[in-house]
Amino acid sequence: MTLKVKYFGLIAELTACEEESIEISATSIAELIQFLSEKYPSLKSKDFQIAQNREIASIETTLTGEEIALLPPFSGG
Amino acid sequence: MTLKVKYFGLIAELTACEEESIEISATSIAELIQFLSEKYPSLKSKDFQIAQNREIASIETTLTGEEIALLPPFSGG
Amino acid sequence: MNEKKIKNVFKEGAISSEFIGQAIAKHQSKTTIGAHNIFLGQVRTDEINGKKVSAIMYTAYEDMANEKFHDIREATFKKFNLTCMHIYHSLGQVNTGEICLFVFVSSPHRKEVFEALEYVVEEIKSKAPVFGKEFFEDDTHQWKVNQ
Amino acid sequence: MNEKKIKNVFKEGAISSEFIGQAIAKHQSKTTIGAHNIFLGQVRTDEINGKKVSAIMYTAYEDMANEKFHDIREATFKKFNLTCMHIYHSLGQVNTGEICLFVFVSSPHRKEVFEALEYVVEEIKSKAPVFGKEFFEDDTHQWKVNQ
Repeated sequence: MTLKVKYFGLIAELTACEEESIEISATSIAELIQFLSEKYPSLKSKDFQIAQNREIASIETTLTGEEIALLPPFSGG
Repeated sequence: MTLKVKYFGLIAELTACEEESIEISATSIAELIQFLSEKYPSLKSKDFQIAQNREIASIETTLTGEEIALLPPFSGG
Repeated sequence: MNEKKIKNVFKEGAISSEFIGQAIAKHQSKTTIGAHNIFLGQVRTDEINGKKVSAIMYTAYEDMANEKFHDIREATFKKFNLTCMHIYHSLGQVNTGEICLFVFVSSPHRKEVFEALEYVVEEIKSKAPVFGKEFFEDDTHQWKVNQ
Repeated sequence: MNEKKIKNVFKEGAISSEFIGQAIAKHQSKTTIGAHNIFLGQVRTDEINGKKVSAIMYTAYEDMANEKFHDIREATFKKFNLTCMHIYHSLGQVNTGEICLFVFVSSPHRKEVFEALEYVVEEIKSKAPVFGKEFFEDDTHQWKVNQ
């Protein structure tokens, strides 16, 4: 499966990238995070949420979507 | 005692007067209201508070001040 | 009564949107502020017994009202951590759609402004001797009573 | 997701006091309104480890944020009797003293606007994927976290 993965804020700073395509055989968000943590080891110590197709998703969620985002704590307003 | 009595809003409409001097021997606000209700009979059916020297005063309050006001329900804002 | 100078909160006629914009602009040099909360009272076209309100004519026991506004201000500064507070109320005629009350509170943090603003507005409604005469389109009137 | 058109709440740079004044003016033709409540978020000169914040640079997951703002708007209209609601959030650089968030709710009655405004602001803070990078006077930075 090919995923579009977006990074924001502090996370985009760590990955030095705002968006990339990832080809992966993972089926859950947990597996995707595992994969990304290997690619970007500094992710491990960071606090973030995952959105799949623009909705916050828990770690057990099955990967279905084309758009994944790694979101650090929100600080709007 | 000479009192300056002020009327506001609906009450000023009833008394057809915004301010008058009243010479009175009354010692409490209750007695003053009694006096004013005789002078302006339509006052009896109306809802109002009394302020003495710009502070809301209960009916038992002793008349001390030079400035009395009859205040209908507030409708600011 | 407090010894601080008592301000006059009353303005003749409606409070303009430009005045409100300028009041906001003046606070941009106060950089300890993180949150502003503004309440605006606007004259509503109420319909009463089939007749529509076209304007409210405000009168007030001005000396007492300014003292009460002053007391409300002092009490609010004691209760809440505010950087500043401004209150303006109209006197005279305010047409429907126009603004008759402008309350503006500012604080480093948002929680304070929400609580403080509601407190101030409720205090004004219940304690300030201000009287609104509602005019209908046919030139009859009635005296407004706050809910 | 709702079928109504999703608005873009983001504005490039600070929100000006003139813009806010004009937004207020536009509501003076809506004469069923009796109460407006406005929240403004202003960038504060926070001092962190002896260094002062000079500006915040906002970025957002714009598509998701606009969907969330839309959902917040819909939920708020369901919960409260509002006549209208407007939300604007800055993107890009906002200097200290400038305004980065403008939330504006209007209703026939005041009780509704107080509750609705606080609800909307808290929802925005917790649900909108917006990220603030705080710049210090020495050009270093840190990522802001909402309290």
